[in-house]
Amino acid sequence: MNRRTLLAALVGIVIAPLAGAQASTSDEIAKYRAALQDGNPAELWEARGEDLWKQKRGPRAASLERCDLGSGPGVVKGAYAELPRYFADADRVMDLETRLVWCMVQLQGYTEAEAKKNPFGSGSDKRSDLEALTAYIAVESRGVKMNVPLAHSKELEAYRIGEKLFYYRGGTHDFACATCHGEDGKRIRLQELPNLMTAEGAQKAYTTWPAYRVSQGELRTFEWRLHDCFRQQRFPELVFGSDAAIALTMYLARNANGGVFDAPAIKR
Amino acid sequence: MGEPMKIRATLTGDATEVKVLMNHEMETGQRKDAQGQTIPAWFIQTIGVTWTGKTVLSAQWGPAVAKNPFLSFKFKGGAKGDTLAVRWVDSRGDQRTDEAIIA
Amino acid sequence: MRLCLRVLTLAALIGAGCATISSDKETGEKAASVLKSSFKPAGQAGLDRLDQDDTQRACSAALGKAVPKELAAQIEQANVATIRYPSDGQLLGDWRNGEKIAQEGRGKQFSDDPKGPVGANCYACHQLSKTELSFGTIGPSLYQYGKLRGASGEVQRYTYGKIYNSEAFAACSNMPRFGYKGILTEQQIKDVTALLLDPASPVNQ
Amino acid sequence: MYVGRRTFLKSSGGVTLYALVTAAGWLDAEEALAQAWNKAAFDTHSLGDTLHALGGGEPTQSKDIEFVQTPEIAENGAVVPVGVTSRIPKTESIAILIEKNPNMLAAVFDIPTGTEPVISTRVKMAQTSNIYALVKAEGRYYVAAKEVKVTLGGCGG
Repeated sequence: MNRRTLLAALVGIVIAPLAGAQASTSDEIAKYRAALQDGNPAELWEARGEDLWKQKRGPRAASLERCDLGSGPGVVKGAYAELPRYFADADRVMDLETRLVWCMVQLQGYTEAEAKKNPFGSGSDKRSDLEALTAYIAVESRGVKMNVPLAHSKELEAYRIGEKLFYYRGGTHDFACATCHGEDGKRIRLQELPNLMTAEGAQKAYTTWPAYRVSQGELRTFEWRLHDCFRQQRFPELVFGSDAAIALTMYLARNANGGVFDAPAIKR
Repeated sequence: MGEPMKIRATLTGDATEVKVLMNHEMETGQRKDAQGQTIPAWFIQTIGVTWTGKTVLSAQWGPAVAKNPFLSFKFKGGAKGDTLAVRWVDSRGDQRTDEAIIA
Repeated sequence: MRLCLRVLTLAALIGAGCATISSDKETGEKAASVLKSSFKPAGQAGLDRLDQDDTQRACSAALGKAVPKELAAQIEQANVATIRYPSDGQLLGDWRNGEKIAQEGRGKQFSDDPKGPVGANCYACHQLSKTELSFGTIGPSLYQYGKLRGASGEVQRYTYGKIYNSEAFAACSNMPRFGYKGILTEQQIKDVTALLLDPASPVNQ
Repeated sequence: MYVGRRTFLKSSGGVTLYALVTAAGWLDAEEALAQAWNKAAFDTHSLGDTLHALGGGEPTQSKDIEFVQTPEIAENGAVVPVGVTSRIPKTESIAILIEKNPNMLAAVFDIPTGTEPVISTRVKMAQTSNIYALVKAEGRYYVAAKEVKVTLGGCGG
């Protein structure tokens, strides 16, 4: 045991944190979230999303009720539990937000830029239509088992690229998703981290997005979750609806297969 | 003003349970925006809930009520099909009334 | 439609569909190009942050598994060489400022003011002082770090070096390389070293 | 909103409940909708001032006021669920106060006859603090307190 390994071993001495107190903290936080789930403010986004889905809008004054989310034109029930997936008309794997933008362009006549202009809302004067639509489509999959297909080669490719991105270390801090989401029972401060390398961890995490974030008073989607993680990883900014966002979502959504979708939920 | 409230009024036994979600920023006047400017206070001040014209609840709120406020209470009586109205007035004098049918 | 099927490395996934399934190497290249097209510069974070050095590339390629021994040794070797110890030989700074640095979570994010505070966010992953209950568990607890080891010259050099470049002592460590990647200044590293080793520091009470 | 790092605030010591002056039924008028907003009550900074502004008398500690669905720990102070049930007969109003908020009084609910004295809503808490539930019944005032800890979790800056 040379000197350096001895010192390294000493660093490894773990002073057991006050496990007792911390365990009850997470139980209480679970009670806190349960108390808010009854009357989750996300319902306000779901209601507005349903209106937006049905309203005749855009240059073509058309509604989104013919939009095919992968389960057939206008079919919303259970659609989110099978996304992302390959769409032949666009010849591309798409997550929900990208598919909504596609329908806003194809059916309603918006330009892509117009459809994508406000992906992350703030307050009552800068509401995001995409967040409201996503809340509505997501709640229509509550209780449905995740069943993301890998039938098409582009779906498989997206999955495999998503896996590579999950382990991609970069930025000033060498962080990858796996740095924080690669082990059971880990926490940042008091923030519990799901281990996304296990089916159970992926299910628990993926099936509870989108969610109403109490700290912001806003409903946030999975695209926002990736966007904000990369910000804290000290990466440049993730482009909304980009291939990397879709590939990572495919990797995590597929790994969550079998989990029962249960969103919108409550998050810090 | 603003978006509709989400009101659920359900008859359980001889009482009607009312749950309301309101769209409002409930600014405390203590927050600063990204440029460091203080965001002025703006919050719901008074609430009135009436069932077929009779007041079943009234309240006065300060800025400490959480954003997108939630309210739940119960009153004796009410029948399926009756109308329930919820009205709020905020610190700017804006107001909103939404109605729901007791289920 | 010519269907060709290659046995995939991921045993559970049988690839069907119309195109050839790319090999692992091809996927790696596709992932790199997807990455470049999926980010945009923002604030102080340019696209250069996506470029990997050899250490980052080797650790990423391991896909979460431990890197082979000899590769680990090479990584540690390469990173030890980057450590710059203070020319004045003084490795312990002010533990009070060290505590502020350990608490400060901002620094280097595209949302951070480049002239704003840059911290190490140690509490995100470690327990340090007893009084701070909001600590993370990604890294081992450092409570009583100095009390257990004393503060000899050797321990100071190891501690300073570990903060400067954590992968000099543990290849593919989850801990950022605070000195080598220009996150903390020399004085800040001295202050955090003091937070860990100074007998008066709350870490050692 | 990217806020700086804040620490987990230690829970406040046991707060001895000194004499409180509590809410009078200043909303006696049955007419609910156009009632004036009691600015003074919502502007005070200390417990005593708040209760004085509400014009209440000396409250008595009561076991018949219960907090319902009010967790011990709130993951974030921006949204804290608070439920109050009063088993005191003829309850006329229920008020919720947060001791360590800049302004104590969060909300006052008037309970007309026929409405059950059970209220739940969500409040903001600046930090770990006691929550007071004040009940007015037949001109007399009753109070109960519960401490809620606020953790300030979160990952980065």
